[in-house]
Formats: sequence, structure tokens, C-alpha cells
Amino acid sequence: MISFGPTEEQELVRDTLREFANEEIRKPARECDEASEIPTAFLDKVWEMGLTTTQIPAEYGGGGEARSPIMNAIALEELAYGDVTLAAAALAPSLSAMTILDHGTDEQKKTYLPAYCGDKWVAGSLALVEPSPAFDALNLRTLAEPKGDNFTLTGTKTFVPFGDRADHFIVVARNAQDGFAGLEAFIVPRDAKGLRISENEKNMGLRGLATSRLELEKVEVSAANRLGGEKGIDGRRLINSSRVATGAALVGLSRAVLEYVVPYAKEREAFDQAIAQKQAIAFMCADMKIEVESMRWLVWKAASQLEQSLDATRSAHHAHIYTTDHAVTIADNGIQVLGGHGFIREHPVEMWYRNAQSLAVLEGTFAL
Amino acid sequence: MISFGPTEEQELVRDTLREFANEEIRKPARECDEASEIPTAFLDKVWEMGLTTTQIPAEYGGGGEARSPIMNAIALEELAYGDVTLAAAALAPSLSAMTILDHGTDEQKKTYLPAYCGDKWVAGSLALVEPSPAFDALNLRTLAEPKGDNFTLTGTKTFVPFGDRADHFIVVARNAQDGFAGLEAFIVPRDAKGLRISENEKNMGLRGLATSRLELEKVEVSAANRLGGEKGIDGRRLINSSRVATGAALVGLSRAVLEYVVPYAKEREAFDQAIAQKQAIAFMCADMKIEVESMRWLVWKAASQLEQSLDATRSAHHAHIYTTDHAVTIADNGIQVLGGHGFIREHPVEMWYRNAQSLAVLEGTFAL
Amino acid sequence: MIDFELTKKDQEILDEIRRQALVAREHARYYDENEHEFPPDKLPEADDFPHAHGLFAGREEGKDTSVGIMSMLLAAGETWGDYSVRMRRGSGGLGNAALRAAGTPEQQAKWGDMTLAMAITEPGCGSDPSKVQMTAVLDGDEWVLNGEKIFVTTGCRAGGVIVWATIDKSAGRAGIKSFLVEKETPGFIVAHKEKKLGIRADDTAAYVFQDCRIPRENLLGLNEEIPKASSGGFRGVMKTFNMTRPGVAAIGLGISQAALDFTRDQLAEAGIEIEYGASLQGQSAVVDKFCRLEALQEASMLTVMRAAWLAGEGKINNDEASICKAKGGSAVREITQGCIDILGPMGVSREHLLEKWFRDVRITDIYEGTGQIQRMIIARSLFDYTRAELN
Amino acid sequence: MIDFELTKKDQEILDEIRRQALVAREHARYYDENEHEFPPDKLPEADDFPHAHGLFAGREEGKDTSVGIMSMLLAAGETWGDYSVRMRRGSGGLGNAALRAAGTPEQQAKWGDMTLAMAITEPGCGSDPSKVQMTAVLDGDEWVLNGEKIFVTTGCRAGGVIVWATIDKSAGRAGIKSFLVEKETPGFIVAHKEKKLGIRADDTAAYVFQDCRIPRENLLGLNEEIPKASSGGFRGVMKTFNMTRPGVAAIGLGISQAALDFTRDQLAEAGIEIEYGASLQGQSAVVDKFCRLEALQEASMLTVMRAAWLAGEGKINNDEASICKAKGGSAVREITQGCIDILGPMGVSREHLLEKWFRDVRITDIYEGTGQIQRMIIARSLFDYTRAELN
Repeated sequence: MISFGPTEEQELVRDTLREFANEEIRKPARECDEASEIPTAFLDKVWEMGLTTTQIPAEYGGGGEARSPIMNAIALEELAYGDVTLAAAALAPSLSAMTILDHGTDEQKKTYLPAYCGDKWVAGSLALVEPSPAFDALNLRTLAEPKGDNFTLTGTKTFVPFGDRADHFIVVARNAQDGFAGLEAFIVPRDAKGLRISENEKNMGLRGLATSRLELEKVEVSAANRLGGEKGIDGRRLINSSRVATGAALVGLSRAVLEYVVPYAKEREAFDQAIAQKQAIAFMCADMKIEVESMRWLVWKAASQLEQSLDATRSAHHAHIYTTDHAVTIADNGIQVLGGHGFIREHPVEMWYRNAQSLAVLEGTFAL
Repeated sequence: MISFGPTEEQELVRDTLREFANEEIRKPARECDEASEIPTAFLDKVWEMGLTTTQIPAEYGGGGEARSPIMNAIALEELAYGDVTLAAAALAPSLSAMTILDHGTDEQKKTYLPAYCGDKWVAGSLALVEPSPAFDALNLRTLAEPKGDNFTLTGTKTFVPFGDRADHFIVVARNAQDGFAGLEAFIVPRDAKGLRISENEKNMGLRGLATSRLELEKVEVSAANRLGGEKGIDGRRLINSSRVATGAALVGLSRAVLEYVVPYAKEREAFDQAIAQKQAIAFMCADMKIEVESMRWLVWKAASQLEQSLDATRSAHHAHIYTTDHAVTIADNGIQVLGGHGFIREHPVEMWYRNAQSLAVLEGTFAL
Repeated sequence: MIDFELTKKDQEILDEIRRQALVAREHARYYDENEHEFPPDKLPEADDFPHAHGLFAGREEGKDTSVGIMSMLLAAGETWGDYSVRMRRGSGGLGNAALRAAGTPEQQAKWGDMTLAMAITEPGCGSDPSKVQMTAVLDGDEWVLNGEKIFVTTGCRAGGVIVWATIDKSAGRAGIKSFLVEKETPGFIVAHKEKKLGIRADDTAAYVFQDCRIPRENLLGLNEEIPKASSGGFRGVMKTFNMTRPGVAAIGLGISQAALDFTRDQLAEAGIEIEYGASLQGQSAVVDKFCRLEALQEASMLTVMRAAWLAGEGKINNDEASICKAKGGSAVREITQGCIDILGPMGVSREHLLEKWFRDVRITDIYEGTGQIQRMIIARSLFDYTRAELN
Repeated sequence: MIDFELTKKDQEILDEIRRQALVAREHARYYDENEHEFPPDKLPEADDFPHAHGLFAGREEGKDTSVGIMSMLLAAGETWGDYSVRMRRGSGGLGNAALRAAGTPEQQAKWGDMTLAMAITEPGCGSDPSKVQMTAVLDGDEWVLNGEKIFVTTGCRAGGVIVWATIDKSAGRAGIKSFLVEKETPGFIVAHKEKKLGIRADDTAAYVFQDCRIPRENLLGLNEEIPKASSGGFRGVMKTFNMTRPGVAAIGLGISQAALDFTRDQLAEAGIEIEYGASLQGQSAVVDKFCRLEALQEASMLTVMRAAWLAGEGKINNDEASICKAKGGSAVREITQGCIDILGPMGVSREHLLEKWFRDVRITDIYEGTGQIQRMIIARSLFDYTRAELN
């Protein structure tokens, strides 16, 4: 039955996080961007809300609530509305936890999930994207080759969150097959032989988020660390979930732009009128509003299919190409509304522009 | 040396044709569209200006002036500014004449060109596009297979101008090679065995232009009728020339839209102001102006490379994708400026919208 | 609960609509090619179509998709077949929506089964309804109407029309009221039938009213007062748009969906399958373009359903109605253009319906308020501006 | 004769510029990462670069491409290397262009070799130059300046600045004059250096003028009269834009060309070659997208050259200057975004310059009049509207 009605619980989470975003996230965001660092105290503070832990089954120490991509999409929109970089860092534990929850064997869950049920934020990480030109998630260059019962991984990963501190990485690689069926994932400990972790990378956007490059040179991984065991992972779900999550974050970012430029345009005068009274600016803002809504419903549709374990490939594809396109346009136009001030780092819009364009080409930054 | 300066002669032709377009072409255009027919008297009248004949060498009875794609682009913009359908019909002789002039052997020129040097308009025709979905000029389904010294042609062509009366057709087909090298052209008389010519087609745009579908069932063509003889045609030049010509026509069409909506928007009032005083409408018109200019210079650049016999493939490609995109947008926005009146056949804008979208997907309607 | 799946009952209804749409599609070209000769009561199969009311029987509130959303899917499902079949359903007229929204129970009972057109636009007034020049003067127990109306959709075929006229020009918007005028009323003249780019089965009329007298009780809603606050009364009139704007967007999106489905089928015939999930880097230009058009279609249809959902929840949906109208209006232009670009020459041949859909759909960004008007409404709401502050 | 080919001499000049640009590119990242610590006289190689005047020697009027067009190609050629090298050329300052356009011969001789910034914008006045609040009052043989300016490009490094101030507020636009103020003049304070999204090598200053006294002959053009017709004097000021707007567009297009060339090279390394001539149907999504971005680049650069060509022919190019500025300003945003979309993650890594170009280029749709301002100018001309009629 088609319905746009969130549950009361979803509304509560949304409202709580929206307030938190406005009061606790928006302010430190610029400093984290300039310093390329996020204080651990902040991460612990978000962690107290239990966003990752809640959906881990009680047997592993979690909150035992149902796995809910829709709830996570709603939460992510609000956190990203605060700041997408801080959201990515705060939710990085989910990159490991939710991926293992969705794809792992019982043994893998037992081994790794309890770490994400503690009092403090713990880094999680997923190594998906690669530095090669024209990166294509369905045609990874990092290869997983069987070696006896084990596997060897060879390739290079980039933008790997918390490479500086994650205890293990979920490395996505390609087997001999094509397309989604070719996707494999492995839990690789940071001290694995043949794994080289770079210094923190310098990125255009998401600057507060520490990322590294991983060089894998015939890294040997035991069969026990092949995610999902003998049947491997559900490649579609992994990619779809990551893309829909990116979409949800971009909805939040876009809404932040819209809500920032509206009062600005109303305040700012040119030619004896508020610039918002000019159709060119007013319609630009109206288009932002139209697109924020459009983006959100695409994300919700895909998230709801993920929630119901339906094949979400088509919806996730739509949500991903649509949100990445429009978020960049919205942030870009946000700068245009501010004019010269939009180019200055006193206002957050230029940061949102960098973040939007970065997220548009990065996958694996969020899990739903 | 980079210069945007037309010669005096080019300016004279431009001004003459602009006046002709305003006074003689614009008026009958709607009736021709509704009746799906163009009076021969009109075609003869345009013919008197010698647009095709001028550039045919004197030895074949022509004006003996230099072959000039730039001049033709300028002329075509003006005629198409009057009406793109009437322009296509009036210039259809060039489809045969210019193509034979560019690619034909001396013998072929001697045989076919004199027919285009008479007092009256004579139909010319080129059979390039095909009715298959996702038509691709570089991957034609009409095949030319060698049969002894001759060739057999098999395939279906559509939107063939003046199929109802052309004495011969220049049929473009594919040989065993790929891409541009795979292009061949043949002069096929209308009574060729195996050639079936349909009734006039019913098209969305260019409705005044009579077109037919040609079914070629193992049509045998002698080696003498292989355009260009043993060395065949210059496939790049053929396609580039056709695409740049389409671009030139679309510049004219787009300028017609712009010049039509400007006085309309200035006259028409809503909410106590001329609608042109509203930024949404004013900026839409400004964008039309910006794009008409942009389109024209791309066309000129490609045409000037054709004129200088440089490889124009890149420029022609740019001109083609750019003009087809923008002309449709301009005509579409033209309707939007007129509102409900834009949808009514009392105004020409809806016709221009149909024509723009048609030309956007048709090649071989014009030769430069 | 947030959910985007149809129930079995929802699906059954849409399947029936699809069946009807396919019948209508067989007549589509004839309707298009015979713009003026065509008698408005062709498509005889339509009489046998089960009525929407029947289809909706047995649905469970809160378990099946809301009637509001379903009516949008119905509208899109019908125009997926052909725009004309939509117009064959009397109750689908724009005037009927206005009657349902603003008519008294007695008025609804009396005229509910009549196909009603909606006459707002006048020559020279364009999209500015507050500039209505047509007058209604009370003379005893009758209103006397004088003025002209243009662009009246289904204006020839309709049995009656809801017409906007002012009862007090000095009152501006507040003076505008809606009146119900039946055909054959003396002084009510159908002056002209427009030749159009598309939706040719759907007649578009121009009316002239010359001392046309109608009963006093034909004032829609029966409220003869002129509200003091300048916008209040007009808002009452505008309220009828809350479901018609999404409805018009749905009508357009049904057509663009047809274009997408046709394109997909033709590509499949040419050996090109649409696969989802590949990056830009692993995709052909045609498939990438198709997916982007389809995402645009999906996004637009979701905004329509969202507006309808709000209405069903009893929530104000003015912004959302404009959002989906603006979004849908521009999306359908881009989608039908894009489908032709993908398919090439066959897209502009009258052998296929794609070119017709391209023409038909163009109206949906114009009537019931252009995209520009919708953006104005959205922006006013965003900035909390009055009409005077942003126009 | 219509022609778009470079002569041998043209090509030699552009080759030299390309050589310089490649040197500058090596410093680009350093300039970017050290926004504030960076002393403005780095890039020592620049001192050895042949000066543009030398490059132009031996060219033939009417046989080689006009100096106007070449200066646009030069600007684009320089920023192709890095935006900063452009700024290393003193004579490239916006103030210098104004001096050349409006200064007396004596003024040109005196200040021609000094790098001059241009100070127009004030806090709160945005893109509306007629709202200038800064005042200039004649006191004996000196002008006394008071006011604030922001967004002064190269404002720290410049040796002087052309500043707009009003000599009579009641005269509106007509009272606005340009003054030349040298650094170190008492009362002229560089208050602030902005942190920016891009063009970080190019300092952007905020100025305060407090009873700053300059000689009477520092009034640019020396015309102290206030024209009666309200727009005439202002037009005089605006006239300096005719080559600066195309120049700014060229600056942006040099950067977007760099992005395209980088993208093409990287794609080639990944085994993807750009081939021209294929239809949408025979193309990969990446190559199709690249070609469309490149067509946009070409179209935009042609509008720049067209505006410059007109100026060289002594023809008014106000419309064309705005056309190329509007076109270029939006094109470079789309092109740099599109290149990142094509290349993926490597496009947003600071290991490569593409992300920097994406940031640097964004300014060109803002300064020297946003795209919105340019469209206003174009539309006013199209409709023959005054400022009051369309704003």
C-alpha cells in the first residue's frame, strides 16, 4: 500500500536528530573542514544516540531492533543536513556493522558485531572505490583470486574511511564473474601481510573525514574472512544500499542549502529589493525545493524496497543518478544565490558544494 | 586567422534572403504544413535565386562559382529562418547536386549535374536514414554487396525527400567496413528493379516536405553508379556536411523563435506588466539569444573547415549535438513564452517545435 | 508506514485500467488525424468499461492505497493508453473536480453526472485569473453573464461549464465567483474550436456569453458575499486546484510513461536491453540516457503521489500540488523529447504514437497554471511572501 | 573572411603561453595549499617569461588573428596552466583594463606598469554598483575618500587600486567616478584577506578608506562633471567592461579546457578514446558526455572570440560581452562538474588538479557580474527596456 507516512518512531528520530543537527553538528562543521579532523568527543556524543547499535541483534549486544534502511535513511538525511562529513564519520561504524549484519555468516557476526555495541564510537570502514580513472563499481580492478581454501587480494583502494585507525577493513573485490555477481567482500585486518595503508589522503570534500589509500599486494585472506562465507555476499544489496545511503545524505545536504539560502535571499538587498523578490533567485529557490522533495521520495522508495528485501536495483539506480546530479546543482546554485559571499569560506555553501560533488562520485561512504 | 567577418558577397546574400524569408516564406509556411504540400510555383520562385546552380562548375552549365559551405550555411540559416520545411524542399536539388559535386566522378558529374542548371526547380534526393529503432548513421542496416563488377543494395530507407518525383536517389549504404570507412553511396534511378517507393509518408514535422520510404530488395546497381567510382565516397565529408547543414537550419529556426517571442512577450500583459518584464520570461529569451549565437559560431566553424577541406569531424559533431539539443529547447521554451497560445496552430511556434524535434533526429535533409 | 508497493487490489484496478487504455490506444491515431470531423461520442467500447466507482468497491481504508493516490495512478494509467480515453470519462472533467470541491450537496447531486468543463482564461488575461473581465450581475433571481472565455478544455463536448466571473470588479480577486452554466442556455455561444499541436481528440472551445441568464442557485457554493480580506475569497476558488494540479501532472506522466515503455520495447527489439546498476563508465549512452529519463519520470510521479497522499491525510497540500505540477510539467517535455532522441527517425513518424505523445503532453506544462506560475506559488510559500511582494 | 584557423604566428604565441602555463602548473598546488602564508612574489620563472608585447611583435594586421581575439586566447592559455600565473602578469589586473579604457594618456603613462586592482563592491551593495556608498569629496586640490570595499581581487598584491566612489549621492549612477589610489596612501587600509573556495593564490582583500586624501588628478579620465542624463556617466564607467567580461569568460574557459584535457588524457590511459562522429546510439555514455561538454566549451569560447572580434572591428559589443560572460560562466561550472563525474573518485582527490580547477573556476560566474546580471543586460537590449522597465 503506497504511503508516505513515517511511523511515530521515525518522526521522533527525525525530530530529535534535526534538533541535534542544528545545535550540535552545524557549528563544528567548518572547523573540522579547515582542520581536516573531527574531535573524538564529537563522535562519542553522536554515538550515545545509538544509531548503529540499535539495529544490531541483542545476541551480539545490540539493541535488537529490526534492521531498518528506511529509518536509517531518515536519520541520515537529518545528520547530513547538519553536516555530511560529520555524519559520515559518526556513522562509519555502520559501514562495518551493517555490512556484516546484512552479508556475514553467524560466525562473522559473532566475531565482529560486539565491538559496535560498546559505549564509545569505534571506527568502521569499507574499501570500495579505486583511484583509477572512470571508476566503475561493477568493474573493480581489485581482484580476489582463490588460493587453496583462501583468497589473495590485489589492487588499490582509495577514500577508505578511517584507514588511520580502523581495526579491520571490508574490502570489496571482483572475482572471475561479471557485474553484480562478480562482487566479493573480505574482512581484512589492518595488520594483514601485504596491506599498505597510506597517510591520510587530501581530498576536496569531506575534508574532516580521515581517509586512506590501501595498497593490497597479494594479501592473503582466509576463507573464514570471506564475507558471507561460501555463498559470498549479495552484491546488489551491498551496492544498492551504499548508493541509496549516499542519496539520503545528499537529500540532507541539499535541504541544508535550501534552508540556508532562503533567509539569506530574503535579507539581502540589491536594486532596492530583497533578492528573493527577483524571479531569477526566487525560482532558483523554488527549484531547490522541488528537487529536495523529488530526491527524498526516490530515496525513500529505494530504501523501502531494501527494507522489504525486494530487489531495489532499479530504484537505487534511479535514486543515485538523480540525487547526485541534483545535489551538485543545488549546492552550485546555492553559491550563485549568495554571489561573492558564496565563494567565501565564511559561509558554509562552498563547503557543501565541495561535499556534494565529492559524494557524487564516491560510493561506500555510507551504509544504510 | 580567426575572423567572424563575412565577405561583402556573403552579407549581400544574407540580407537578400532574410528579406525573402520574411516576405515570401513565412506566410505560406503554415498552409504548407496543414496541407502537407508545397506549391511548385514557390519552389520555382526560390530556384530563380540560383542557390544550387551557382556553385555548379560552368562546364556542366552552372554558375561556376566556388563551392562554398560557408556561403551555403549563411543562406540556409536565412531560408530556415523563414521556414525550415520550405527551405528543405527548395534546397532539395542540392542533396543530389552538391553530393555528386563533392563525391562523384567526372562522368557522374557530366551525367547528373546539368539537370540542376535549368530554369526550373528539379527534385533532388538523398536516402540516408532508416526506420529501425535507435538509427545510427555509422551503422547502417542497408547493405551494399559486391556482385561481380556491380553491387546489390538491400535495406529500407525512410524520410527520403521527394520520393514521389525524384528522378534518382542517392542511396547511402554500408559496405563490409566499420565506421566512416563503411559508407558507400549509389545513384539509384527511380525505376531500378527491386526498388519499391512508398506513398508519401506521414510525419510529425517538416510536413510540407514530401518524403517516401524506399524498400530496396537486392537492387542491382552498376559500378558506374557507385558514387566516386572505385575510390567510393568520402564518408566523413558526406556525414559532416549533412550534420552541419542541419545545424545551420536549426540556427535559422531558433532565431525565428526568438524573434517571434520577443515582440509577443513585450505586448502580452499579465499581472499588470508585459510578461517580458518578468525575469522568468526575460531570462528565457536572453538564453535563446545566447544559444542562437553559440549555435551559429559552432556551425560556422565546422562549415569553414569543410570549406577549407580540413577534417571537420570533430567540429561537425560538436555543431550537430549542440544545435539539435538547443533548437528543441528554444522552440519548446518558445511555446512556454506564449502559454496556451503556443499550443494553438494560429501561431507558428508549435510548428517550429515539431520541426526542431524532427530535424534533431533526421540526417540527410540538407546538404551544405 | 512508508511503503511504495501496490496491494493486490490496487494492482487489479490498474490492470483493468491498462486493459481499457490498450483499447483506447487503438483509436488514438484516428482521434488525432480527424481533429474536427470527429464526433465526440466515438470509442464505443468505453460504454462497457467498468466505472471507477465499481472498481473501488471492496477496498479497505488503511490497507489498500488511498483513493487519492489511486486516482492519480488511474489518471496516468488512462493517458498511458491515450489522452482521449481520459476525456471519455465524464466525471474526469476539470469542472467536475471544482463541483466536488466547492459545490453544495444539492449542486453535486444535480450536476454530478454531467461532464463539466472549466472556463477561466479570457483573451488577454492569460494566466492571471484575477484579471477576469467577465461579469455576473444579479437581476432578480437570475445572474446575467457577459464576457468571453478561451481555452475551455472539452468545451464543446461538455454538458455544462463552471465559469469564473466577477460580481464586483472593484473588489479584485475577492469578487470572482464560479457559476455553473448548462449548454443550450440562451446567450451562451460556443464561438470557436481551436486547432492544436496535440490533444486533438479533446476539443478546446472559445465561448461568448451575451446576456446569458442563469438561475441564482447556479452560483457554485451559493456564497454571494464578497470577503473583506482581499485573498480569502479567491483562495476559496483556488482550493479546487489542490487535486486538479496533481491530476494534470499525472495525466502528463501517463503519457511520458507510455513514451518510455515504447522506447524500451523498441530498444529491446534492436537488441539493446536496459540494465540497472552500472556506473556512467560501464554504460552505453542510450541506456544511460534512458535511465536518467526514467529516474525523472519516477521522481515526478512520486511528487504527484505525495501531493495526493497529503490530501488524503487531510493535510494542506498547496505547495506540493504546485511542486508536482511544476516538476511533472517540465519532466514530460524532457522525457518525450529524450525518447525521440533515443529512437531517432522512427520517433517522428506518424506510423508510431511516440510523436503524438510528444505533442499531446506539451499542454500539461501550460494549462492549470504554467510551470512559471507554480514556481511563483512555491517561492511565495518558501519566502512567506504575499502576491505583492513576489510576482 | 570567416575563418577559425590560427596562423603560424598565432600558434607560436600560443605555444609559448602553453610553455609558461606548464611551468605555472607545477606551482599550482603550492599556491592553493598555502593560501595565506604565501608571499605574493613566488613563481620566480615568471620573471623570465617573455612579455606579451614582445610576443606580438611582427604580427600583420589583417593577416594574423586580431590582438583582441589573441588576448582572449592568451588569457585562456594562461589559466589553462593555472589561474595564478595569470595573476602574475601585472598588466592583467582588472584595474589596468579600466585605466587603459578610461585613463588619460598621462594617467596611462604614469600608472600603466603598476598592477592595479579594481574595487567596486561594498558590503551590502552586492552586484548593484549604483548603490555605491563610498564618497569622494573635493577639498582644495585633493579628493577625500571615505568608505569600505570588499572582494577586491589581487587587492593585497596590487600597487594601486581603481576605486568607485560617488561625488554626489543625489545624482545616483551619474555621480559615480573612478579614482586611482596608490598603496601606502595614508587612510587607505587593507582590512582583511578572504578565505575562499578557490583561486587562493589570488588574494582577495577588503579595504577601508578613512579620510584618505589623493591628488585631484587621480580622478580617472579627469572628468569632474556630473552628466545630466542619468545613465550617460555611468555608461562611461561601464564601458570598461566590454573587454573585461570576455576576459573573465576566457579565464574561466582556460580552466575548463584544462579539465577537459586532463579528463581526455586520463580516459586514454584507461583505454577509452574519444571518437567523434558516432551517433548517440553508437557511443558509450562517458564518451558522449565528454563530447557534449567539449561542444559546450567550444561554443562558449567562440562567443568570447566573437565579442573580442567585434571590439577589434570597432563595433559595439555590449550584448556580446554579456553573452559570452553568461555563457562561459555557466559552461565552466557544468564542464568541471562533468569532468569529475566522468573520472570519478580521482576527480575529487587533491593528488590531481582537477578538483582545484572545479573550485577555481566557480568564481567566474560571480565576479564582473553574475550570470543573472548578464542575462538582465541581454534581455534589456532584446526588449529595448530601460533599467526601470526590467530589473
